[in-house]
Amino acid sequence: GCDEAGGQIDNLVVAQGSDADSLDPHATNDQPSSRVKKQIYETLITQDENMELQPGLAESWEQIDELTFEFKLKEGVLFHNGEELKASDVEFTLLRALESAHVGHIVGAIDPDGIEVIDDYTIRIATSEPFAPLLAHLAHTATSILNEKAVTEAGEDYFRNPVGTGPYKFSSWEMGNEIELVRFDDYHGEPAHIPMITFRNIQEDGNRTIELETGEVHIAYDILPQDINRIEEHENLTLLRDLNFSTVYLGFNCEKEPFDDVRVRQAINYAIDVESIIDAVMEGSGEVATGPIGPEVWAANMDLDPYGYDVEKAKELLADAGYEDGFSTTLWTNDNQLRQDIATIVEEQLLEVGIEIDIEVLEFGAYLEATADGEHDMFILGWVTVTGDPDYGLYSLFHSEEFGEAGNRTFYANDRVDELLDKARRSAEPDVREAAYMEAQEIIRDEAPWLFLNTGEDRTGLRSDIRGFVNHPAGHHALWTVYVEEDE
Amino acid sequence: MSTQINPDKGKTNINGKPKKKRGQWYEVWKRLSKNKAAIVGAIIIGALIFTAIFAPLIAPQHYRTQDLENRQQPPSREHIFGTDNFGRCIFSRVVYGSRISIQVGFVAVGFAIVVGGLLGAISGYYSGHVDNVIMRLMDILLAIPGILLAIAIAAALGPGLVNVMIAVGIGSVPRYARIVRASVLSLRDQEFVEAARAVGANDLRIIIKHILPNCLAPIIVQGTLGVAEAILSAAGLSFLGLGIELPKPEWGAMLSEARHYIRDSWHMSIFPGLAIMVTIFGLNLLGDGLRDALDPRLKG
Amino acid sequence: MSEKIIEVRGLKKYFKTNKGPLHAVDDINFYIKKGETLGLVGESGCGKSTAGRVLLRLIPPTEGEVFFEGENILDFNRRKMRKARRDMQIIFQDPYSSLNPRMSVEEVISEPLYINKIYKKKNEIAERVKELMDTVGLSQRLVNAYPHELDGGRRQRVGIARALALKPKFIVQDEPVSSLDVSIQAQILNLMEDIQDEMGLTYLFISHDLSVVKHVSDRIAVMYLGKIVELGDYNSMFKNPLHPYTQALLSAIPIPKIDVEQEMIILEGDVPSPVNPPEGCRFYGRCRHRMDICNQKNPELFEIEKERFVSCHLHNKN
Amino acid sequence: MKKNNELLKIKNLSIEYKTDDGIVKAVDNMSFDIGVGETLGIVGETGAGKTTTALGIMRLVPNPPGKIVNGEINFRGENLLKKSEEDMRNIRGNKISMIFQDPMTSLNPVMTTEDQIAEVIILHQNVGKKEASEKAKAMLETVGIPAERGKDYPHQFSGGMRQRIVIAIALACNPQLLIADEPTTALDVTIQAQVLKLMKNLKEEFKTSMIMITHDLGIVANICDKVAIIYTGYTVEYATKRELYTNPLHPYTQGLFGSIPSIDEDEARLKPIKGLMPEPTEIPNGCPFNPRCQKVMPICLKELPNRVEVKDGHFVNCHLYKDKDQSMGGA
Amino acid sequence: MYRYIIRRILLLIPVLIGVSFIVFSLMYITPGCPAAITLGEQATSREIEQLRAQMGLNDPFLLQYWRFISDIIIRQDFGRSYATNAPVLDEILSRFPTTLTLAATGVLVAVVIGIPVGIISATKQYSLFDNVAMVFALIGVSMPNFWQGLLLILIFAVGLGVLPSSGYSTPMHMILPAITIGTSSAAMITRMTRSSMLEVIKQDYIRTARAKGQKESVVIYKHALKNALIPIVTVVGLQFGYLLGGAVLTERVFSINGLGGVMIASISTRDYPLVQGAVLFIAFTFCIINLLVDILYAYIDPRIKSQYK
Ligand SMILES: Nc1ncnc2c1ncn2[C@@H]1O[C@H](COP(=O)(O)OP(=O)(O)OP(=O)(O)O)[C@@H](O)[C@H]1O
Ligand SMILES: Nc1ncnc2c1ncn2[C@@H]1O[C@H](COP(=O)(O)OP(=O)(O)OP(=O)(O)O)[C@@H](O)[C@H]1O
Ligand SMILES: [Mg+2]
Ligand SMILES: [Mg+2]
Repeated sequence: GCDEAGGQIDNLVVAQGSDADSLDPHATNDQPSSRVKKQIYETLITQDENMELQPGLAESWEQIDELTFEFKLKEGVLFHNGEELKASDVEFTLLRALESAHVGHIVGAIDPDGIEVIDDYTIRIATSEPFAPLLAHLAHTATSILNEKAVTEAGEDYFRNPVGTGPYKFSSWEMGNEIELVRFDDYHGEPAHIPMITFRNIQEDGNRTIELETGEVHIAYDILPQDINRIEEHENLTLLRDLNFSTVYLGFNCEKEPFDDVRVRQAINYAIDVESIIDAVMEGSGEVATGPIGPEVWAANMDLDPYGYDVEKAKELLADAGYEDGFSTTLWTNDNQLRQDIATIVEEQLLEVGIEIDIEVLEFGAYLEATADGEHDMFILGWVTVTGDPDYGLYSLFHSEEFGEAGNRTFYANDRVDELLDKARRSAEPDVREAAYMEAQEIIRDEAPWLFLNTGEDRTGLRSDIRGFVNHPAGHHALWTVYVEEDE
Repeated sequence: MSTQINPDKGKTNINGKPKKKRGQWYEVWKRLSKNKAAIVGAIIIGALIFTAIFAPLIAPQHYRTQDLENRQQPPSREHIFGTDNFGRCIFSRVVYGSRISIQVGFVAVGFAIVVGGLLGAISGYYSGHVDNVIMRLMDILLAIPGILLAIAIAAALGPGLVNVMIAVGIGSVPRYARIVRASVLSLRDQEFVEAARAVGANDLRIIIKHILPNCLAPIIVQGTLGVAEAILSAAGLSFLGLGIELPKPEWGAMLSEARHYIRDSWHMSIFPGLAIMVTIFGLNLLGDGLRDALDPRLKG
Repeated sequence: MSEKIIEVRGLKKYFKTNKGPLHAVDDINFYIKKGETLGLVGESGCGKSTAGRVLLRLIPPTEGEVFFEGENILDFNRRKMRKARRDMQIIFQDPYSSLNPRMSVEEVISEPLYINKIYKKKNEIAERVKELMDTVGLSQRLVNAYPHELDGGRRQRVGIARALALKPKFIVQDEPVSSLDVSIQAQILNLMEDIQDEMGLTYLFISHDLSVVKHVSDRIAVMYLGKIVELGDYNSMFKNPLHPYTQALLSAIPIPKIDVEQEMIILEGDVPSPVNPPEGCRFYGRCRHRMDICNQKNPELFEIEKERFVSCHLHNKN
Repeated sequence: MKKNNELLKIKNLSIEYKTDDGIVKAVDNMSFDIGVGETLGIVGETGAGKTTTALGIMRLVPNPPGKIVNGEINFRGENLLKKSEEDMRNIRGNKISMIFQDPMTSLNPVMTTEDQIAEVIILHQNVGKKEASEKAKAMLETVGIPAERGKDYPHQFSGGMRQRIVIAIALACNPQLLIADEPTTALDVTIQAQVLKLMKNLKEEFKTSMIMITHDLGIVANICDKVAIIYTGYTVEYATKRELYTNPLHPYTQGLFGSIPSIDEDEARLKPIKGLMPEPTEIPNGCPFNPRCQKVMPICLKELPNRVEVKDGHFVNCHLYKDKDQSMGGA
Repeated sequence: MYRYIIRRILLLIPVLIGVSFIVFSLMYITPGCPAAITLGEQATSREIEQLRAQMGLNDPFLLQYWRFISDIIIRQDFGRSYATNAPVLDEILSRFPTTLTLAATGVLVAVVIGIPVGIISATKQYSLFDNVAMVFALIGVSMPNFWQGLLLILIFAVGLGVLPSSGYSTPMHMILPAITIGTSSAAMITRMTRSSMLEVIKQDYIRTARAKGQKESVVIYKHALKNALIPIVTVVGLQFGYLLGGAVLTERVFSINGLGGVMIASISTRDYPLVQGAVLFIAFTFCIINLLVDILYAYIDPRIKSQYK
């Protein structure tokens, strides 16, 4: 219950749209799991809401050479099982992460032989080649530090016996339904305010709002755009809206006719009124995207010119490309309501310039396979730059070595872009990197392998008396700072 | 044969002319037409079919025409069922939706009847090992819950009208196989089948001419009710997001979409919901009526 | 008159059941002479219908031979059998289930003609149907009627017309009147008699009603639990029944007359199950005259006097 | 036939069914009476209204579609049609019992036979459960079924045994009137003989009056004292057994006798009644038998003949005997 | 009887193997690689390949199937979910109580309403009560479950605010889903009870009971009902089996995380072991319910009992 008039509550109920898959940071990398793991585990480095790097379990760090960083660990940090955090745990964690198929890519740059424990509280980590985003990657929940003993003891069942150093420790899990965490009293930092957290799985988006209204939950994640007004106008509720790292885009299969012609891609960019789509589908939530990465991501190019809605120009370009009578093609999406809605409007708007579209809605699994294999023509997808570093948001999506499954499902290839992305990845100089990314984004905008749709936002609904909650752009929000305002 | 007794001399209603050839179906029709509920059902279904055929004439606009300026408008003179989240006319979409529901219902059931009927007929007529194998197969199919089977099949084949129809159809194959098998088993030993064999009819003729026509009654009844179920299942699949191609107006998909708007725009979910309900209602009425008409034993 | 048109030797039909083989017909032997009627009586379930069906090869026998005009029809191939069927027809007990409810009178009667391609032209078939309907006393206006529009008597006439369509020589009549009312029953019996005289047909007449059997038959066979227990000329059988079962059967029929002193022989118990029947005489359990030997050995059917057969140890002098 | 020990007297009983095709007059103006210890045979072909008559006496005609439209059923001087349902329940199974046509379907398949017999005993006799089941077992023995089989279910018995169980139920409370609706039609002759013998014995033992419904004139000859011949719900002849068998008057009765093959004589040909029973909803005007009657007269097409007492206790409904009515009545 | 039950249980084995084979094949031919899906949109091909090899997905179809089925048969091990790595059985069993209570309450509601209404309707055929009940029953059958659920939420959770709309923690939470599920079941049971009773009431043995002088109520509830029970029990069993298999849509509408939901989720994530496990479990419960129904038949009807040899 949460109708206790003011005062502290003893159980914070948080609703999200899906249950966690696993509480082993190396077993999965899905949002619902990360949101729970965030409370249990800590990383060497953290990023605050502004994506500034802050000390985590590592008190300090320094770059030793082009490839190597040295980290100094905080002393006296206890795991939930009573063990003290040692550098060996960090080594163990990173090696284990490297083995993992699920999160391997996040630590992929690290050279397994380059991890060196200097003493109990000092560790060096080297990459196999220069990798500028390493620190950002080490702030990702996937690199949460585990306790070697706990992992070995639990074996296969570690995923539901997680042991971290975070402010909350795992208590119980009713699979598919809810997870309970309790405050860790030996936490090395500022202890959490609320003694217990319950993560409830409420699948139906609308129901989360209803439950928030009826007071069954205190915090509800991923509020439907349709419910924005309702919550904002509700006297007992607050809605937090903040842009996040996600971008939704409409991609063209650049290897297939007619999308191998840049004019066709540009024409479609002109032919679609993105703003109206965002309004209709998302009630105007988020922002119309102007480039491949959103403003929250570092080095996002905010000066790109939007194409704008210009049917005449679109027709011209099509005529230029030899399609004055338009053509028929397909638009692929998976069974995600948002994407389907976008497709519905795109279809209608493209009719205007003579392009007839069949919408192919595939089930997620089939969709991933088909788009990876290049069976598609146009498609709608999204991307989250989880690390907040542009490398993550550009490299695998536009580099010609990352075709298909790896992320580049448009099969877009541009030598200059490849070169720029490689350079930025290697360089340790933020200025050099920024310049490279800016140019790459410009080329991508002009060559239009994507039609940029929108930058997503996190919408979290709160009971009004909940304080201390901040949306984190990566989507997993800290809960130990949350408290309930005393009634005056 | 001078002493021949002609029983027809005693008949009071002799009119000399040969009777019109009106088979059992005429009787069925006569009985059906006396059943008010069944007539209501028939009218509903008739109206539905009419709507489906003349959808372009009935619907004020095309089902996909959008008007993003006028989204989620409540019912008005212009759009009597209001508009949806794309500003499309819900009435038009409901009208066009009848086409899909009818197609799904009839094709899925048709598929199930053909496949199930064939399996059932073979199973019943030949019995023995063939029967055993087929019926165990049906048991297996039955043991997999229908909607889950449909989901799995839809996932395997991909969404789309045809696949939905197959998915829904396969799930009800065992039912028809069982019905037909039971009928065939009971008919196989009827004396008229034996009589046909006695005058030299072969298996094929016996199955086609003597057995199948007599299985028709339970199949028709089950079929009518099955169409209702198929429409519901298809709507359920759409509700789960495994339905029909966009932007086709399947009622279940409309409902599914409308549920996000249910609190502000009740009309978006009421009308497709009512359309489903009325259709199923009509089919059930008709099916019940047919059952009574086809099986005079059941008459009150 | 003395030529055997049908001869059955060692005919057996066992049905498979869960509890074991069901001896529906168990080693029966008899013959029927051209132009005569052999009556086959027995209680429900004793195997009369099965005998009739196996005889026509509508179901395959377990063992035995059936000679039709000297040839064993059980050896016939498909084509030959089809031809033989024209000569051997059947009329069923139940006029309700023996007509396909979805076929009109005309379709029913013309089906044999159509299947056997007797006529080339449609109107020839129609002519013949007309003729047959006249023969069995059905009004022409019923050509398009469906069975449910007809009463039992008329239905049975349709069945008879169908059997006659191919101009058979031999007809098995499986209780053709037992589901009809007495007044209709009499009409049908007369009709069959007329047809027999006219066409020189041979009948196997199956019934459980002894008075009917007696009325129509020249010779009578009495069956009990898959076996023929007594067979002979109707007169001598009725005057002097030999088998205790026949005696009981005869005595049990209530006579519709007053002032006849009728002493019914009441048999104990019911007919035993044909699944795993007893080793010895099958009538043993209910017999008034049972002897030790009856329980051990099944009596053979033997000719006690000319054309008079009985299977009972009481009469077996050897 | 006018005896004082009259048990049941039926006067002008008419019962109708409402069907889709019209009104079926299943029983039309029927009258007869039964004395104590007497057995009346009701003979008629399918659909003649035999079962309906019996149900009428029990007041069990299914309503709808059936309805008793007219008449009186006087049982020991009281009109059953005026009794409350409650009173009727006390009579059914107690003073008047009925045996139904088909032994295969008239027993409840999910109750043991013993329970089914005990049920009627508990209902009408002031006894406990235990005693009732003892009595039920005794009843089973009476009809020749070993008492220990009382725990068995109907399907475990043969047809003849089931019919005997039905008889046991009917006789359990020693009724004054037993209505047997074709109790042996579904049975084989040898079994029929068993059942008939049993009924005869029981009748004598318990002094029960009986209505024996049948279409078999042989059974009537065997067991009845009086006979009513009915045709399409309409009594055509009503007489003592002797009268009827020695001097059948109505052309229909004569036709019936002509239709049955005889077991002890050789007849060359049967002499059946021509034609068929009319549809129940299309009974012809005048005498219902007129289309099939050999001796049909113009008046038969128009007027329904009244009941005529041709001889003492020999009634016939036929225009042929109109004149004799006067002459004989005068005699 | 015991032999019959044992035979039926043995017969389960081939049926379940058949089920697993069909499901396995279906999943196999379904496009979408489990490795790619578990890793999500943002995985690299190297990772996918690595995981695919780990999962043994590169092996031939029959080998994969054999590995799966032999694990079950030999080691009673249903494997671990691809997505969560939890033992499949745990995943299923943790959701089963929810589904079971939901189905049981739904069916209970349905039986408590359906059978009495059906009986009264049958005994008073064509009366006002009968007509009204039948119209309601028809509406109940015709109303799509998910729509009804939405309407109920709209009215009771949102409009009146008296009941919670989702989740499954207290009896209060159960009310709306149980009503939603119960309505169509109740409607079906009502209809079946009515027609079955109508059929039975016409039987000769009912006439016999009346001829004994038995009270009408006893005739109906003692003689008729037990005979009418077979088809009713069949429907109840079917409904129960169906609901255990997952009243998927109702669960979805009320955000109840039951068996049906996990089944659907696992299909879309190509979580083969979980799909297999869930389907097998559902099929197994379905067969067991069928068996229970058949045993119940024997209990109701001695004729059926005597066939069970
Ligand atoms: N197809 C069959 N399968 C198994 N048993 C059968 C089959 N047909 C008949 N029987 C059994 O064979 C026995 C003889 O049956 P049949 O029909 O020949 O008897 P019937 O003398 O004609 O009896 P009725 O007078 O009742 O017609 C019976 O016990 C019957 O149950
Ligand atoms: N429930 C009913 N509804 C309508 N008509 C009925 C009903 N019961 C009987 N009849 C009709 O009433 C007439 C008399 O039927 P009844 O059953 O009394 O005849 P019956 O002499 O007993 O015949 P059977 O020898 O076949 O038993 C028949 O025409 C029959 O069709
Ligand atoms: Mg027979
Ligand atoms: Mg009757």
